[in-house]
Order: sequence, then structure tokens, then C-alpha cells
Amino acid sequence: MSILVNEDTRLVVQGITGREGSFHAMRCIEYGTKVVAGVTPGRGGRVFNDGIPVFEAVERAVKETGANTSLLFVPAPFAQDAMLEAAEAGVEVIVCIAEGVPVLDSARVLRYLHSRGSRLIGPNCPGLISPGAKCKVGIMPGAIHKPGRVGVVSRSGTLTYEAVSQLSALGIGQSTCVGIGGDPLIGTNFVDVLALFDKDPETDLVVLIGEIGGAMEQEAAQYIKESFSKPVVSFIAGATAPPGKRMGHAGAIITGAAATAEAKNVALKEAGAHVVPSPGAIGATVKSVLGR
Amino acid sequence: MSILVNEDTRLVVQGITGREGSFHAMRCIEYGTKVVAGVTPGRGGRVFNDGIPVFEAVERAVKETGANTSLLFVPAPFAQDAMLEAAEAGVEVIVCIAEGVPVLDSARVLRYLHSRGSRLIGPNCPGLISPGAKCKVGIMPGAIHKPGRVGVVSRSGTLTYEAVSQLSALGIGQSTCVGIGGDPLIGTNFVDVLALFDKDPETDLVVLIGEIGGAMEQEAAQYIKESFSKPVVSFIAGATAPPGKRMGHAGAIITGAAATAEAKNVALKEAGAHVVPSPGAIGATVKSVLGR
Amino acid sequence: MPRGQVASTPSEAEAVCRDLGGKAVVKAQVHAGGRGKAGGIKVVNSPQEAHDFAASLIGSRLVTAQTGPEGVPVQKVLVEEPAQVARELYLALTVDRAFQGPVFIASAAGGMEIEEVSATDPEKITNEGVDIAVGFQPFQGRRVSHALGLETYQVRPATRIMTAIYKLFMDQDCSLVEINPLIVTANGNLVAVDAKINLEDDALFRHPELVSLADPEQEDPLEVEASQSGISYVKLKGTVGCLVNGAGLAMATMDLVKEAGTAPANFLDVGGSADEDKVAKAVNIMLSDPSVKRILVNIFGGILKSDVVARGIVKAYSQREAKIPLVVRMQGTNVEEGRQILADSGLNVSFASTLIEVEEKLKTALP
Amino acid sequence: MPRGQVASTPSEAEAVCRDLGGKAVVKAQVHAGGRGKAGGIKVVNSPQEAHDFAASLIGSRLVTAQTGPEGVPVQKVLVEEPAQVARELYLALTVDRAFQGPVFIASAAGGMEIEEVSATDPEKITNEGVDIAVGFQPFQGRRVSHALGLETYQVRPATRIMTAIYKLFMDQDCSLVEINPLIVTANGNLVAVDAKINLEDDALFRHPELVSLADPEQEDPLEVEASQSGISYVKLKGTVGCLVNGAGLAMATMDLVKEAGTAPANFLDVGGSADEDKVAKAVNIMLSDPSVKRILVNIFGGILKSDVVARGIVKAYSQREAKIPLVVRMQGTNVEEGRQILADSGLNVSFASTLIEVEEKLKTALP
Repeated sequence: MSILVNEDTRLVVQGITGREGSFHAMRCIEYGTKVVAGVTPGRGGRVFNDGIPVFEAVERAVKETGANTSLLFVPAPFAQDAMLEAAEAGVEVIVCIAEGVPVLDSARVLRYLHSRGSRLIGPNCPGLISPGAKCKVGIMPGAIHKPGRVGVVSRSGTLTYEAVSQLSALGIGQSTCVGIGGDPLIGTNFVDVLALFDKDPETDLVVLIGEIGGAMEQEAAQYIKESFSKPVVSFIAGATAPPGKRMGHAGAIITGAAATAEAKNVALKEAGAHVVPSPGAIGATVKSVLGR
Repeated sequence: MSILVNEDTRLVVQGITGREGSFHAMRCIEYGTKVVAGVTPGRGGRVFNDGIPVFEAVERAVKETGANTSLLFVPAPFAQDAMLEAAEAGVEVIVCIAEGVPVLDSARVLRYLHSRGSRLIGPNCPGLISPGAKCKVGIMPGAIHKPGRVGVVSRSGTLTYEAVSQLSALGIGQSTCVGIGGDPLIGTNFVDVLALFDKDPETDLVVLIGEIGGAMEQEAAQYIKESFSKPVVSFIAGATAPPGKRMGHAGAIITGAAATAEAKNVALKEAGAHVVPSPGAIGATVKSVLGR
Repeated sequence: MPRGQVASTPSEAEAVCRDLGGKAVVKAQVHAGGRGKAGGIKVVNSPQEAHDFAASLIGSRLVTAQTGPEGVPVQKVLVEEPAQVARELYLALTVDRAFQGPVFIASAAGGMEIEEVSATDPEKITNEGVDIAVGFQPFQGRRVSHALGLETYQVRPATRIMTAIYKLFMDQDCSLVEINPLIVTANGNLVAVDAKINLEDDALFRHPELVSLADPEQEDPLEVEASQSGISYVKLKGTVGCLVNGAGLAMATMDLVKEAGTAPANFLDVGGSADEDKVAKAVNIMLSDPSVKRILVNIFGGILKSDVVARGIVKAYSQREAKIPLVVRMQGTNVEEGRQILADSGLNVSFASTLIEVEEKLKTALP
Repeated sequence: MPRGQVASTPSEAEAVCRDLGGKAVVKAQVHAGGRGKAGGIKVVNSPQEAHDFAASLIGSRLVTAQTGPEGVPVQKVLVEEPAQVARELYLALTVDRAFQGPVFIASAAGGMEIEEVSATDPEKITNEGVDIAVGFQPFQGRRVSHALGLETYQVRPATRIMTAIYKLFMDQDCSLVEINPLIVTANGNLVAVDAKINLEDDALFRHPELVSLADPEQEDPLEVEASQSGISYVKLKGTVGCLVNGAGLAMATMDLVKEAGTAPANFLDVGGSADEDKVAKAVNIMLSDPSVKRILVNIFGGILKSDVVARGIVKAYSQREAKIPLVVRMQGTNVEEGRQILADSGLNVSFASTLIEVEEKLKTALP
């Protein structure tokens, strides 16, 4: 098993005819993902990669192909529209890759999702992958992953690839890797993903990769302490970041004491997580915790 | 028993220090309603009728007096604010008397209530009364009512009083009378109230008083046909109203075939309701249906 | 929008038509839909023709499906350049009761009344509800555009029009924004030929700048007078004037009059908090209507006291020295006092206690 | 808002002060909070004093808690009438992560930095979240007003201020609107003395008219240059320049540099879709920083190919004839080709395969 994406995932790619969309749709197909449809307004009726129908609207894609998951390659200014379109069409998992979505657009989308059944991953995230199910819904390099029993959840993209490749190099496979995104407002947070991993019988341990900004890691620590039953290995990026300066991600900015890496590490340690001090040691720490 | 308001109703009156608010708060108290608090911004700290505390905010009234129902005497321009304040404070039943609430204000309030537990009655309604529980939350003349086992639900004010007095004159008492309001957008519709009456063991029959405009009576007919287990006596006002003209109530306007009294009567008859042709015969029809 | 100008005289219309190159569309400027059908719009092929058509309109009354039989006065015409029309579409935004929010209504059958299309070809109508929590979205614009059969390159301008309509609707508290027809020109452009905007009366307090735009001349003078006194009044075609408190009871009273074999002369809700003067005003309005032969008073008093109603009636009758007979049914507070006042007034009053009695009185005393 | 005017010269400031009656508050006009504490605001009691204080500010650089150590240049001052202050309040609107929407932050401790109040007296701060589905409501204005200890007659003006802030925030896509202090004058009026508005960069595409208001002079020139090329760059105080793809990995790389016993000279995320020129630009920016003694390249290639990165590095180095040594770790696509290009370039490069190796290389090769 795995969480969020698996063998039953039927993917529609929004923006499939664009440069980025078509490139990554191909990589997902190559990895084994069931890409059943594409959507590009104005390009409905085309066929992608010799067999995947392109629709004008997500609604049609869902009706005609049974798509249940959407991967958005839509520029940030149009992401609100595309996310709402997917949610309104009843897509269950919506993955928004775009960086630079205006925060009030995200606020509107999240407000809309309150009363809907859809789950949003992102924005500003690499997506998610379940190697055992050969299902990749995102932009991560598929080859570094390995099927296995460690869950990964992270606010970052390349830092997650780094962690995954450390794991794979040590022969430790992953159940699902979820990039939740680097924006201040995101659809799915650490606690949401931890709760899913907790119930997943095929996940033994979770690697949690946080960063400066906000207090989401403290909420995760609280949850780990009170309700989470599996070991957690954590790394928080940005111990050397100065206060008040945005470190790339819109969400990575120290605006108060809780937002520092130090405060987050303290909370996680106190909750029983295995806190990794240096990013090079994530894999080794997991190996040692699993070995116990 | 009764529906929506009963012995457990703890009423807060919003706008209690105004002319209308204080007049009707007194009438409710005289009838037996447990009026536990008043709210008038800027008048917090006063005492109404020798013992009822007046608060600045509904939130305080709920916290300090356990109010669970609110009756609003707030002018239409301020009704949106007052309704949202009550909903946010966790009031379970919110009754808005005001006529002339802008329809987009009602739309906003209803959108807000989607994701909340509060129920709105009105706007533009006389409120509701459960004579057996000595609980009146509205502006209807209490004296015409009589405890009993007939439920009344109506879009109108005085026409409901007319129907109730016909019933009482024949010795037929009421379980609860609900005025749902004459606006095009209202918080609680016929189907909502019918569903509550269906489950109420102390209601034997329901009098439904509709009028021209919209298709709410047809929805009620559909529900009666499919799910409602008790006899219904119905009267639809406005058989002689011309199309395209607003008959007093913002919602009473014939804008299409479904909005006519005739279409509504046909639907109700077809659903098995006892359709009363003349408003003078409501009481007599109920008596004859009950007598069978 | 096409180029054009408003003209108040036939010669102005002629001049504008000449400026536009000699061909134009001349439209009566009135607050009512259905102008085209009623002969209020004409394509003219010369300035002279513009002059003549304007002359036939200005100063006349235009009767459309949406006006009363008296019609509305035409004081100005709009002279516009004609468009080469490929298709006519219908696009409107209104608040939908079932959806509980703003809903776009679109149809490829433009130029027709939407009610008519709805009755004959309901499948030709698309409804698109907008969630006010997030506002109108471009994907909805695409969906409506496709339903209207627009081409890909027309989707963006169509969406822009809908976005603008939505913003106008929400910002100005409209009850209706309607573009009919929205034409697709021969070269594929979208042009709003005729637009109608209804403001919501209840929200006018938020838009004091718009209140002055109301044009009372376009409405029935008795209705305007009533509305200024806070009385809901609608003129009807019968002979029995009805004075009632409450809109539902007022409609039911009209129905009762019909059941009695005659017909109501009006809908009239005097409201729950009326005083003597307001009642007198209401009676006065009915007495000014020459078709009123009898007056039926049906008051279910709660807040409104019967003696107040009675005094108001007597006041209006004595001011006008009116003789028209009354059927009076009052229930509630101070009924005896009210009856006494009327009995002592010398007016021709017959009393009833129940609606059944009212019906009988109306039957027996047909004028 | 108090009366006042912007002045670009000391004598202009003197004249404005005279117009205001001889007493005024002179404020440095810079894009940074914390001006008051940093000596950028002064109450002056004569036009001469206004002249002298303006002279000391204009042309100087102001260093506040929110600027870098270099500060920001002052080119203008604002000269305003002084208010009789009874109380100083704090009021701001920002997007809260946990609430997932706009939240008002209010405190009776105005004039202070909110972070400071939050650390010492958190109970003095009120948060009021706004549901964007319905917008800011008057009852929320009353609640905040009460929390601020305002009198009943001040609730309405305070609510009006909050309503205006909310509208500004939503209409202009702000990330922060802050009034600090919001003063209560001796006669009970509310006056916004100092306001700060931050626009959200990501939403500027919706507000082209606001883009021109940005004042690059107020920012670090290298950061401006990077930002114009789509590179995320933040200048830091160490000596190891860091070229990384991805913000998280870039922060982790900085942390690694620290673990190795030295310090990063910058945060730099070149992005996932960089080409040769963008990489060269990024390297160039680091080479222009005199404190950079070494450069660490840490690229986890997915879309970004190692050979492209290598060519970009070589290009920048050869343009500048730079000699600064490099530690290079590249993983992903075309790694061998990339290493070969660097190995053939003649640059002083040491390669690492893992982060552990990077750490070792940094330790053994301290400058």
C-alpha cells in the first residue's frame, strides 16, 4: 500500500500541451503512472502521446476517463482557476506544482475546499510518488526512488531528492514521498500526511523535512507526541538563515521565535523525533533507527 | 414535543434596546419564552426588564447566559453583520425578522452557514412559536395560538395568523408554527421544516402556506410525494397575481411557469396534499382531514 | 459597444445618423425589455429615415411585454452604427433562489425573451452558478462560451465580458444584468447591443449615487405615490379595492375576491406598523382609482390596531367626500372600538368576522 | 491622516513646518519599519529645527532593525503636524498561515515592534481572522475595538479604518498593511501616524500600475540584480558562496557549510529550469561579492543538467578571469559530462559525490 497515489490513481494533467506539462507528463508515463487524460483550454480534441485524449475542461476529462487525480502545470497567475476547476469537477487529489501563486489565491482555493471533498497538495511543490505502485504524480526524478517502507514528507523539492537518494543508496526504499510545498498557505500539511502514514500498514518510519517559517513543524511535533505511532526522523533546513529575509520559498522566512530551525528542532526532539543535525546524515540516521 | 424552539430554548434578542426589539422582547417574555440576554452594541452593561443582561456582543451573551437561539430586531442594512455575528458565536437557531435585507447579503450569510452548524429562519419572516412549550420566538400575536398537534409552515406573516386563528377557532391546536419568510433567499425552506415535522411524534398533520414565486412549493411537493409520512393541507396565495409584478414580498413574483399558484397547486395535489382553493377554508379542510 | 449617441429630437437623430455614415439602428430609450418586438428598434438606411422613425417614437408611449397596457413614454432615442450580425446570443446574471447565489444564464437564442426560450427550448439554456466565496472563475467563462458555441479565440473576450458583468453585479448590488442580444459580428467580434441593468431596491442604501438614476416617469404614478409612502401597491384590472396588512394575506384576499366572483382592483399591503395617516394614504390611493367600485378591508391586527385603521379610513373618505361602499373585516387588537368608529362614521360599511363571511358579503353585494 | 507634505530639501522642510504653524513631526521617507527607533522620526518645535533635522537625514543612510547593516538611503522627508497623543495603538492585517486567510493583529501597545510585544506580552495582542467568503464584518470591528479598550464613540471610526484596510489589502493583494502607531488623540480622534504597506510580489502581475512604485534603491544591489534574472539570492556574512538549485537544498547547503566550521556568503537558488546564462549570472553575482573566498556548487539535477551548470560556471569564471576555488557536487543528469567540462577548464575544482564528502572537502580546504 501507499498513501494518496497508488495503482488506482487515474491522472489528468492540466496544461499537458505546454512545454513543462508535456515533458513531465511523459516522465510520469515512463515511470508507470496511469495518465488517462490531459486538459488544455483551446486544445480540446488533440491526442497526447498517441493515445491520451486532451480535453477542453477537467469536467469532461473526469466524465470520459474517470480521472481522479490531477497534476497541474499551469502558470501561477492561472493556478487558482485551474485548482478550482479540478475541485469543482470532483477530482480527489489535486497537485499544484506552480511556484508564485498569490497567497490570496491560495486562500480562496482553500476556503472553497473547506466544503468540498478534494485534497490539494501544494502549491509550490514537487508532487508525490509511490514507488511500489509505480505511480509518480510530480516532477521528481523517478530513478532515485526505490520501493520500500519509509514515508517521506517535505516542504522542499531538491532537498527531498537529496534525502531520498541517501535512503536509496543505503538500500532503504520508500512507500510514498510527499512534497507538501514551500508556500505559506498549502492544501495539505505535515499533520495531514502523518495521519495518513500512521494508518498505512506498509509504512514503518517517516522522514519529515521541514524548514524555517511558520509553526507547522511544531504542530507536527504536537501530533507526533500525542497520536503518532511510528518513528520519525526529521531535518529542518535553515539553521543559518537570518531573520526577516525570505529564503527562496515564499514560506521560508523567520518572522518570530517559533519560525526558527532551532525552535522546530527543540519541539521535534521533545516529541521523540530523531532530529538530524546535518543534511548529509538523513539516510544514515534512518538506517540506524530502523536497525534498532 | 415541537420543532426548533421548545422548553430548552434560551433566547438572546439582538437589538433589544430598540423600539421594536424591546416591544417584542416583552411580548415573548409574557408568552413564556426564556429570554436570557439582549445584545445592543454600545449598550452593553444595561439591564432589560429588571433582570435580563444586555451585552455588547453575541459571543458574550452566549458565553455568559448559554443562549442557543437568537431573535434579530436589526434594521435590514445591518442584518448581515448581526446574522454572521450570531452564527460565529455558535447560536443554533437564528431568526431574522427584518424585511429588505439585500439579497446578496443573504447569499453571503447562507454561504457562510454552509460550513457551520447554525440554522437561519428568515429573513423577512414572523419567526416561530411552539404553543405547548410556551415558547414564542417572533412577532406573531401569541394569543391566537393553541397547543396542539398541527404543524404550520408558511412564507407569509399575517396569512399564517389567519390560518392559525381558523385552526384555533375550530379547537385545533398547533405543535409549532414556522414562518420561513417571504424573501427569495431564505435560510430554511419548506423541505427543511417538513423533514423536522416528519420526525416530530407530536405533529400529526402539516399546514403548508405557499405563495407565487420560485419553485420551493414544487420541491416540497416532491419531498411530500417521496418521503413525507403525514397528511398535508396546503394553500398557495397569489392565484390572481399578474406575472412580472412583485407582490409585496421580494420573493413573490411570477417569473416563469413554475412560479404561478396554479403550477404549485398542481404539483401539491399530485403529491397527495389537500389543496385548499379559498383562504377561508384552511381550518375547515384541516378539520375534515383530521376527522377521517 | 457600438458607436452611437442619444438624441432627444428627430433632427438630432438625423444628424447622428449622418455622422455614422448614413446607416444606423434607432432604439427607443425606455426602461423595459422587449423593445425590439414592440417596434421600438429599427434599422434605418438614411438620415431621413432616422428622422422619421425618431419622430414616430419621441413623445409616444411604447407598450412592450414588460410594461403595463399603458406602456411607457419615449423621450429619447439611441442612434447607433449597425453591426453585421452573424449570431445573436443571450447572456444575463441574476440571483437564483435554488442556487442561493448569482447564476449566469446564457443561450444561443439571443434576441428572444429568455422566458420564451425557457418554455420552448429549455435545453438551449445554460446556467452557471458562481460561488461568491471565490468569485467568477475563467473556467466557468470557458464552459459558458462552449455552451454558446463560441470559437476558441472568442472565449477570452467572452470571459472578459462575464467577469465584468460579475464585478458590476456584485459591486453595485444588481438584481439583473442582461445583455440581449450579445451579437457575434460577421468578423467574429462580440458586441453587446442591448443591455439592461436592474438594481436591487433593498441595497440602494449602499449606492446613494445610483438613486438619482431612477426614472419615476417610467412607472405607474399611483404605484410611485404608494411606494414613496412605504405602501406596497400594484394596480390590477378589477373593481374591488383591497386594503390589507401583510403581503401573503393581501394576495390571499385578492384570491378571495376572485372566488366571490368579482376581481381585485389592486394588491395593497399597508404594512404592520402603519399609523392613521398611512392607512388614510392607502385608502386615498384606492379612491383615486376610477375603476374601484367597492373597498374591502382585511386587517389581521397584531401590532396594527383596528381603531387606527378605522380612523384612517374615515379620514380619507371624509377628505374626498367618498361614497364607495366598504366591506370590513378586522381581527385582533381593539376590534370593537374600530367597528364602532366605522359604524358611527355614516359610511356605507358592512362588517364581516371571518373570510367566509367576507366572501358571502362580496357575493351578496355585487355592485 | 494628519496634514503634511513631503520635502526633498532642508529648506522645503523648513517652509512646510512654518506653514504648519511652527511645530511638526519630521519623518525619513524610507521603505522600512522601525524608523522611529532608528532616529528617523523627530518632533521639532521650530522651522529651523525642521531644517536642521531634515539636513541631517537627507542624503544619509538610515539603518533600522529591518534594513541590512548598510541601511537605506534617505532622499525625502515627510513633515506633518504633530498630534496630541493620548494613546498609541498597533493595527495590522496580514495573511496567517494557520488561519489560512487574512488576520487582523491589534495591540494596545502601539509604537513598539509587534514581535517584541508578542515575545513579552502576548496577551496584549488580539487576532481577528476574516472569512474571505463574506469579508470583514462590523461585529469584528467592534470586537477588536473593545480589545483595544476604545470608547463606544470610537468603535465606528475604528471599524471604518479596519474596513478600509481590509478593502485595500484584498484589492491590491497586499502581504501586510500596518498602522503603527494608530494614535488616539487627546480629544479622542483616531489618527494613523505611520503606515506601511507591503505588496505581494507574486500578485504584482495583477497590479501593473503598482510595479513602478517599487524603489530598487532601497534594496541590496546584488539582490536586485539577482531578482531581475529570476534568481533567489540573499547576501549573508560568511565567505563560502553557495550555488544551489532549490530553496530547501540551498538552506540545507548553508547549514552544511556551517557544520563544516565556516559560514555561507549567501543563499542562492538558481531554480529548476536555469540555462547556461542564468547559471553564469548566478556565479557572476557571487564573484562580484568581495567577501566570497570559495564557491560551493550543490546541484541535484532533475531538469537542470550538470553539463549546463558546468558550462555556466566556466563562462562566468572566464569572463572575470576569476581564480576562486570551487567545491562541486552535482548529482543527476549528465554528471560525467559536467565533471569533464570543469576538469578540462583549468579552474581550481575539487569534486564531491555526497554531502558528507562536501563537508569533508570544506573542512580540509579552509581558506
